[in-house]
Formats: sequence, structure tokens, C-alpha cells
Amino acid sequence: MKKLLNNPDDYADQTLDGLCLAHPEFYTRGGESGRVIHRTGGAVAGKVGIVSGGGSGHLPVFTGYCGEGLLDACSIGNVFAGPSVADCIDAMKIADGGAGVLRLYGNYGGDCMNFDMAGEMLEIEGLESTTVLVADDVASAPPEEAEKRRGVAGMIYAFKIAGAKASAGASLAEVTATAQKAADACRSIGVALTPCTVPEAGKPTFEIAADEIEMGMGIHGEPGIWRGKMKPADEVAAEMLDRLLADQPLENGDRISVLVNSLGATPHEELYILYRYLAKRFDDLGVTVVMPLVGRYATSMEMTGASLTICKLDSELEELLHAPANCAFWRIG
Amino acid sequence: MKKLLNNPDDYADQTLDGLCLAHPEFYTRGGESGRVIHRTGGAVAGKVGIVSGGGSGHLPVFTGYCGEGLLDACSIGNVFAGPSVADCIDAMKIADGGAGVLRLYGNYGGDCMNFDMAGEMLEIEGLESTTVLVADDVASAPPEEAEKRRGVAGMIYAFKIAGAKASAGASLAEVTATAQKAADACRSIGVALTPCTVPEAGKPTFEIAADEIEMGMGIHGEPGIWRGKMKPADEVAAEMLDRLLADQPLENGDRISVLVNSLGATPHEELYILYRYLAKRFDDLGVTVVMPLVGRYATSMEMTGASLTICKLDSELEELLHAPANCAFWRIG
Amino acid sequence: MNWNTKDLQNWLCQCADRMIASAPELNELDGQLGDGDLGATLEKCGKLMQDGLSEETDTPADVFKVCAMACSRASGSSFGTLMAVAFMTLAKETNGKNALACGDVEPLLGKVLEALMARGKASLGDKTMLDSIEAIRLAAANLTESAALPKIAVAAASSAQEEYRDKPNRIGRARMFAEKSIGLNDPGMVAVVRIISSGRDQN
Amino acid sequence: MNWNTKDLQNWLCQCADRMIASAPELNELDGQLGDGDLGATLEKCGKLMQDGLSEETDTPADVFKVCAMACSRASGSSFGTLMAVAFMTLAKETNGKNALACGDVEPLLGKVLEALMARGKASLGDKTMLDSIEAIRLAAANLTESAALPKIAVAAASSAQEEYRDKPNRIGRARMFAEKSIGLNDPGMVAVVRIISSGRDQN
Ligand SMILES: Nc1ncnc2c1ncn2[C@@H]1O[C@H](COP(=O)(O)OP(=O)(O)O)[C@@H](O)[C@H]1O
Ligand SMILES: Nc1ncnc2c1ncn2[C@@H]1O[C@H](COP(=O)(O)OP(=O)(O)O)[C@@H](O)[C@H]1O
Ligand SMILES: [Mg+2]
Ligand SMILES: [Mg+2]
Ligand SMILES: [Mg+2]
Ligand SMILES: [Mg+2]
Repeated sequence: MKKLLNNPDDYADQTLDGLCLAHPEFYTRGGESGRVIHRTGGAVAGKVGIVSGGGSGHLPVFTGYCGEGLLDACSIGNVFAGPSVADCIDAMKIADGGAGVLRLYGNYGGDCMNFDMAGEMLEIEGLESTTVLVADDVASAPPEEAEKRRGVAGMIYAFKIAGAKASAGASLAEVTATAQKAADACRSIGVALTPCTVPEAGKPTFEIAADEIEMGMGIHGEPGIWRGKMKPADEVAAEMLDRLLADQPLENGDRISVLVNSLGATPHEELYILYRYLAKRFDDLGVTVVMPLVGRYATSMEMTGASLTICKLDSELEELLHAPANCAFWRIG
Repeated sequence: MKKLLNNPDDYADQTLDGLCLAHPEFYTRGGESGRVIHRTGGAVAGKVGIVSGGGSGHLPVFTGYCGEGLLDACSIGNVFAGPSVADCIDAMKIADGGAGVLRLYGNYGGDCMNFDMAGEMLEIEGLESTTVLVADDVASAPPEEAEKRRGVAGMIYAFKIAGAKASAGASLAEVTATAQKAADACRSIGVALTPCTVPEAGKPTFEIAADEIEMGMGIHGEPGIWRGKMKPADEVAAEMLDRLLADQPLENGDRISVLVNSLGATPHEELYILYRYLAKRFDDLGVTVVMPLVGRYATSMEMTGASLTICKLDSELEELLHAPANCAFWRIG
Repeated sequence: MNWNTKDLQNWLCQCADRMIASAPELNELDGQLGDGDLGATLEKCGKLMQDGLSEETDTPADVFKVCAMACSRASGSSFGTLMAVAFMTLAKETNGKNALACGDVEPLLGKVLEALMARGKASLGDKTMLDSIEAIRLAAANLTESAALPKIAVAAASSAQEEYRDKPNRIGRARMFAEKSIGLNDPGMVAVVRIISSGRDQN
Repeated sequence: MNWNTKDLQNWLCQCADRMIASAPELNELDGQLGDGDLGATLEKCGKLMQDGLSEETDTPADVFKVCAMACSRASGSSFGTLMAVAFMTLAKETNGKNALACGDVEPLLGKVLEALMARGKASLGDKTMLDSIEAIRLAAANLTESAALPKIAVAAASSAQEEYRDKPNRIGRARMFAEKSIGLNDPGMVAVVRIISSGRDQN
């Protein structure tokens, strides 16, 4: 395992320590277990709180998106392992500014159980909360079972848009509705080239031959659509785009945002090679790309590969996407 | 070669195309060969122009740092290969706002020849220009031969500080002096875990055993100080820090900025694990860290490893470091 | 005969011991199809349960609540949360009682199953710990002698595990490898057997 | 006998042909110690020189200037820039002349070497193309018959290459592997031989 780490069991905690030491103006650790990261300064009185969470190993997801116009708190598990129910409870309490809390996270069985249970337990204490699941990975289930899809990089659009709505003073019901609209507007697909290693496991999450790639593989190595020979970047990008368009058609005049995301090791250079192709395709379709994002927004440590997310905008979503936001990894306005 | 690319020979050009398509508000291609990237809008009249350049494969270095309060233009070669003399000439012409041009780049033999020659050829045409070389890599030569050292991640401090000085309306002589002071204030060292592949070559730049790392290796795979067994992150960080301190001692009350930089594949998580250790050490030394930078600021595509840069600040450097700057990869103020 | 607060506390302490003791085996098993953390999860749950159970408690509901809280702090892995849900349900359903009787077991397990299915979205037949609990519930339907429960429960959970071995997993991480899971015991089903088996019960 | 503009143009066109033809061999050689781009660099220089030389030119200085411009556009690799520097120096030094004489060769190469050393910071003895040029300069000191130059030059550059083979590289990329470079020809020195060798010269 070629990683710069100390005891593998300390990976998540030492990461969070470093994150908070490097950016104390943004991030503070909290919760009984220390597995909650929240905006420095805590809940904003009168604002709907937004919590997310999940496993470690996906920076900037989740904790990195705590900040102004974004998330208020996240509960964090070990690498690729969900946070405990108690951490979810703590995150919600910390995020609560008196206007209720939205739980906004990726659709993974364990995380849903834990966040739901946390929500129910706090309901007893009178904390009002709602859930919006991000389920944007088209490779993980067919359209008829869209609700079973995993949440991947699309969640950052949901974070941004819901965060902006909450910052604008909207009610819990309004923030929830807009977050749901943002989540529904996103479609993603990933392609993996090489695996990553969960520190506690010490060996790669999956194996893939030296000349093979896997289209549609999940961010934890979940099986994808096909595994086969490496192809030129333009062909890979074309297939990813075509699969997204098949699920959510776009037409002349549509406005979208696009995220070309590295899963970790894939460098910016390659992301731009992909974007170059995609930009031409969108242009041919008569689709306007607003605020394209190219970089590492949702990763799996050192996994090699990339994901493509399209977020189809209406005027509300577009306005909220442009609203100010600020964290150590993303700044707008 | 597991890379998302098309024809390897098109890697650099397609990267630049994608960069400019994704961020047209920041970057525009220029020059006869198209191998110049400059700030969209071109030279700022009356401002000292700053040009840099070098090989592709180091994003955000170099082109990514074209922007307000940073660089005006860069000449770009193929992966790990310098720009041509003609590209350097074009970059300088484009950056020239009538107040002269500073050439600010990393100390590599070929790049020096080309930038110097370009400078001389433009001198004949009456364009005033100066050179500041960044030579921050302590692993590449002993202190007695510090002028032979390679330029690595420290260059981003030089870009930032020189860019701020130029934006403030300083003369070419002043910008040059301050850029030199910034370059002199930086010390860096890298550690490599796995190699990267130059697309045109198709095979890794170097080989390194599965359980080995190389301390002090250069960003193109140049030999380092030692190669040996993997060690815990804290020990790696300690050695890197100790080597920098041996070269540039720090004492109680000093103010520094610190860059913990990924060479590409090493994820943010590991950088924070390193930073966690370093923050404690600086604290013990009584040294104040200003604006710590943790992320991918100067890379070698998908190389695994990290570098540590310390920039020792005086009040001028600190003020200029905080001055506004804006490009797709870095925003301050 | 009935189970009073003390009986439950003792029994759950023994379960906690067994959760800790079987950790290596269950990590290994879970590693074949899942993320290899089932043992670690149980170990953490077991330790936190022991901490909680070392304090005096008044009623069966309190005992269950302590265990629910312990498991909810353990980790984010499914089994820990499912245990928390199960204990929380038991706490709710036994509220006001000072002891549990033989006749309570079957309906209580029914309530637990309902809660687990609502929370985890799995169904009976998906090859999970739910199928073990269902088997125990059925076996406990005609329970008249409280001392007989452990033996009956272990036998039921063991035969459920056997019965499902050659079926595919239909939920959780193992679902991703549904084909590969045929012929392998579900780690959660094995966990149920381990947690409730004393050396004596297994004879 | 002298070299007029046309002679120089023809000779440099032939050099350009040979730069293109020897690209694969030189890429290979450079790949052993450097970045494997010497052949590609020469190919690009050669093609751009041919483009430039296809236009009419008036004086030797113009011919050299065209070649300097071509090489400065070729790539960022050292050899291309060094060629640009060499041609630029020749252009400056031959300014005003209509032809070059045998006696011009030695002093011109001296000026070229000076410029290359100023620009590239290498010294004689570092095992680079400088050592080849120095060998040619020495051999050309007593040149009286212009037709003899090619043969003399190839012989001088070839023996310099031989002489340096077992020494370590002291500059450029190959310096990083100084020990490994012992016993290997310096790619730039081989390039010089290739560029100036016609089939006839090598006999
Ligand atoms: N949704 C679910 N409903 C019921 N049981 C489940 C569910 N998901 C997992 N299980 C059970 O939990 C076991 C795995 O537990 P654990 O390793 O803690 O889960 P995870 O997959 O989250 O790491 C499985 O073998 C199965 O018996
Ligand atoms: N600074 C220098 N001065 C003189 N000759 C040099 C210098 N650097 C390299 N060379 C010559 O150029 C050759 C390599 O050329 P090339 O491959 O274009 O350089 P690079 O190392 O930049 O890729 C070397 O074999 C050597 O003969
Ligand atoms: Mg598991
Ligand atoms: Mg788990
Ligand atoms: Mg070379
Ligand atoms: Mg080169």
C-alpha cells in the first residue's frame, strides 16, 4: 500500500485533524466522537441547517463542502464506511439553527438507515427534519428503478443549490423542494481505470487489467456496465455523454452545468481533454453550458478515472448555482 | 498506459483547448504556434508583464496561474519538454503592457536557454525584460551550489507575490527585486511514491519498487537523495521538514507560508495527514503559519507523492501573498 | 418462568462477550463479499454495550435502551444500526413491563422484524439477518419454557443459515456480487448464530 | 574557392534532409539517457528549415537567419535552441558578406562556440555537441580547399564522439545519469556527425 499515512486506523481522524488545522476559518470538529465537521461558528440562527455525511476518502466530499452557502455539518465514517447514528444525530443538532434541518446525502443503504434513524430520534426531541437523497449514477440502476441509484458527484450540485436556497432564508419545505429538484436534475456516470486502497484493508478495492477500464463502476468499486479495453478519450467521453443523454435528453436551448470530475489520480490534463470533446458536443446540440466544473470535486482517494455529471438547469437552479459560496475547496461569487 | 487521452502527440494541445473552453473568462490561447496561454483580455497597459512557462503535465503550473494578480502569459511545451524560443518570444510580446516584462520560471537548463534567447531577441526590438529563476528544490544541489537547484512548487509563491507587486503598479526593477526575494524565500523538497507516464513515451518515467519511496526526487523523475522503504507519514514529513530547516533555519516568531502539495495522485486526505504533523512542529517552533496551502498546486500528472514548500515571509511578502488574485485554480481576496 | 431486568442484563452481557470474541471470524467472512467490517462493528457494539450494561438499570426497557444507544454509537455499518433499531424497538414495545414472559418473544420479534424492514428496506428472503430472526420468531411461537429459548433459537438460526447458503444475496453490499454469494454463508446470518450461541447452546 | 549564398542554401537543405532521416536513431539514443526527443527535435528543425530555405535569399547572413528562425520555432529541446543560437551567431558574423571563404570557417566556429557556451552554460569537455564543434574548428584551422571541408569535419566530429564515449556526461539531462553515460555516445555528438555526413563523406 503506497500511501502517506501512519496507523491505517487513524487515517480518517488524522485527515480531519489536518483539515481543521489547515482551514480553521472554515472547519471545526464536533460531536461526541469528533466525527462531525461543521462550519466554524456553528449553526446560523434562523437558517435551515443542511447536513450531509458518509464515508471518508472522498474529499472534498463531504466535509470539504461545509461553508457559507453550502453545508452546515457532516457526519463522517471511516474510509468508505458510513457515519454512526450517533454522529448523524450530533451533526443535525449542530446544524440546527431553529428552522429545521435538511439531510442531503448520497443514496447508500447504510447511510439512509443511519440518517433516517437519527432523524426519527431527534423528531422525538422536537427537531423538524427532512431528507433528500442524491441518486444520480445512471450506471447503478435502470430508469424504472431510478430511486435505487447510488449518489455520486452530482451531490455537489445539490449541496450548492440547497445551500444557496437556505442562505436566502427559505423555509425547510422550500429548501427541501429545491434540493430535490437539484438532485433530480443531475445525472452522472463514472469510468474507472485503476482501483484505490482502503487503508484499513491494505489492498486494492478491486482489480482491473492493465489495459482495461470499467464503464459505470461505482466510487467504491461497485460493478459497472461493462469492463473492456482502454479506448481513446473522445470515445470514452462520447459513451458517457450518450448514456446520460439517453436518460435525460437535452434539446436546443437547454441550459446545463457540467462537472468533469477526477476520481483522484486522473490529472487535470486528462479532464480538459475530455471537456474539450464534451464542449463541442454540447455546442452541436445547441445546449449552453453554464459554469463548467473541471477538477476534483468528489473523489475516491487515489482511484484513477473520471466521472461526468450533467445538471439540467431551470432559472431557479441557475440563479442558485451562481449564488455566493465559500469553503476551502470551492468559492463562488 | 492508463490515461484518458487520444493521440499522445495531441495531449498538450488538447489539454490547452479544454482549459480555454472551460474557462474562457481566464485563459486564451495565443502565439503563432498556439502554445502561449495568456490572460483573457491580454496585456494590462502600464503594468509590468510577467511570463512563465515550461513543459506540459504540471497543471495548474504554468498556464493555470495566468490571471489577475498572477501571470500574464505562459509559453508551453509538450509534456515535460520546454517551450520553443519562438513561443517564449510570443508570450513576452503578449504580456508586454509597455512597462517591461519579467520572465519568472523554474531553473531548468533548456528553459533558461530559450527564455534568455527570447529575451535577447526582443531586446533588439526594444522590449525591456528581466529574469528571475525559481530554484527552490533543496534536494537537487547542496547550499554551496544553490543556484543549480531545480525549480519546483515554490514557484507558485513567486508567481503570487510577483503578480501582486506588478498589479500594485511597481516598476520592472521593483517587481524583479520582489520576485527574486520571494524566490529566495522558498525551499522545497519532494517525495515520490509512484511514477507518471509521459504520453508520447508511453511508459513510466522511472521505476520504483512497490514498497519503496524516493526522497528528494524531482518532478520529472530526476534522482533524489535516497530511495528506501516506505515509512509512516509523520516520519516522511519530519525528514522533509528537517531538510528544509537545515537549509533555511526558522526561529521563534518567524512567519511563513507552507504548501503541502500533491504531485498528482496523492489524495487530499494524505496531504492533511502530513499537514497535521507539520502544524504541530511549527507550533512547537513558535513559527506562525500564514495561509497554509494544501492541495494540488504543482503536479506531475498522475505521479504519487507530495512536496513541502516553506516560504519565509517578511512584511512585504506577507502583504503581497494576501493581495487579491484570481484564476481558475486559485483565488484570494 | 420469566426474564427480569437482571436476567436480560446478564444475557446481553454474554451476547456482548460473544460479539467481541467472534470479531475476527466475521471480519473475514464479510471480507469475502462485503467490506470486511462486520466483526469490527460487532466488537465496537459489544464493548459499548458492556460499558452501558455495567450501570444499574431498572426495567427491561431501560436495558434495551442502553443497548440501542451503545449500538447507535458503534459505527456506520449496517449491522450495528440494525441492532440499534432492534433494541430501540424492544425498548418501545416493553415499556412499562418489569419482566418478559415466554409468550412475549414471538410478538416482540415480529415487531423487531417490522422495524428492521422499514428501516433497512430489505425483505424476508433477501438472505440477511432478517431471515435468521424470522426463523427464531417462528421457532419461538409455541415457547412455554424460558430456559429452552437459547437452544431453540440457535437451532433455528443455524438451519436458516444453512438453508440460505446456496441462495444469492439480494441486499446490502453482497448484492453487488449476487452470483458470487451463492454457496457462501451470509455474514450477518452467521453473526446472529454466534451472538446467541453459548458453548452449551451449541451442544 | 568560396561558398556563395546558393552553395550554403544547398548544403543546409542537405543537412535538413539528414536531420529528418536520422530522427529515429537519435530518438532512440536520447531515450537511453535523456528524454528521447532529440530525433523529433531535429526532424522538426529540418522540416522548418526546408520550408524557410525554399524561399529565395540574398546573402549568407539571410540564409543563416532563416535557419535560426526555423530552429527557434521547432521545440523547446536543447539541441534545437542551440542550433538556433549557432545560426543566429553565423548570421550576425557574416553580415555584409556575399560569400564565405575557407579562412572564415575556423573563426566563425569560434564565435559559434562562444555563443553556445554563453547561452547553454556548458564547457568544453562536458561531452556535448560543443566538443564536436570544437573538434571541427581545430580541424578546419588550416583549411585551404573548400571541397575538403565535409570530409575533414566528419572525421573530426567522429573521432570526438569516439574519444568522449567513455567519459561521463557533465551537463544536460544525461548529467543526472553521469555514471550510466560512461560508454554511451552522447546523442548530440552523434547528431552532429549525422547532420554533416553525406554517404560520400563517410567513405
Ligand atoms: N438492509 C439490510 N437489512 C437487513 N439486513 C442487512 C441489511 N444490510 C445488511 N444486512 C445484514 O448485515 C450484514 C452485513 O453487516 P455489515 O458488515 O455491518 O454491513 P455493511 O454492508 O454496511 O458493511 C449482512 O450480511 C446482512 O445480513
Ligand atoms: N547546455 C548544453 N550545452 C551544449 N550542448 C548541450 C547542452 N544541453 C544539451 N546539449 C546537447 O544536446 C543533446 C541533447 O539534445 P536534446 O535532446 O534536444 O536536449 P534535451 O535534454 O533538452 O531534451 C545532448 O546530447 C548534448 O550534446
Ligand atoms: Mg460490512
Ligand atoms: Mg460497512
Ligand atoms: Mg532530449
Ligand atoms: Mg527535451
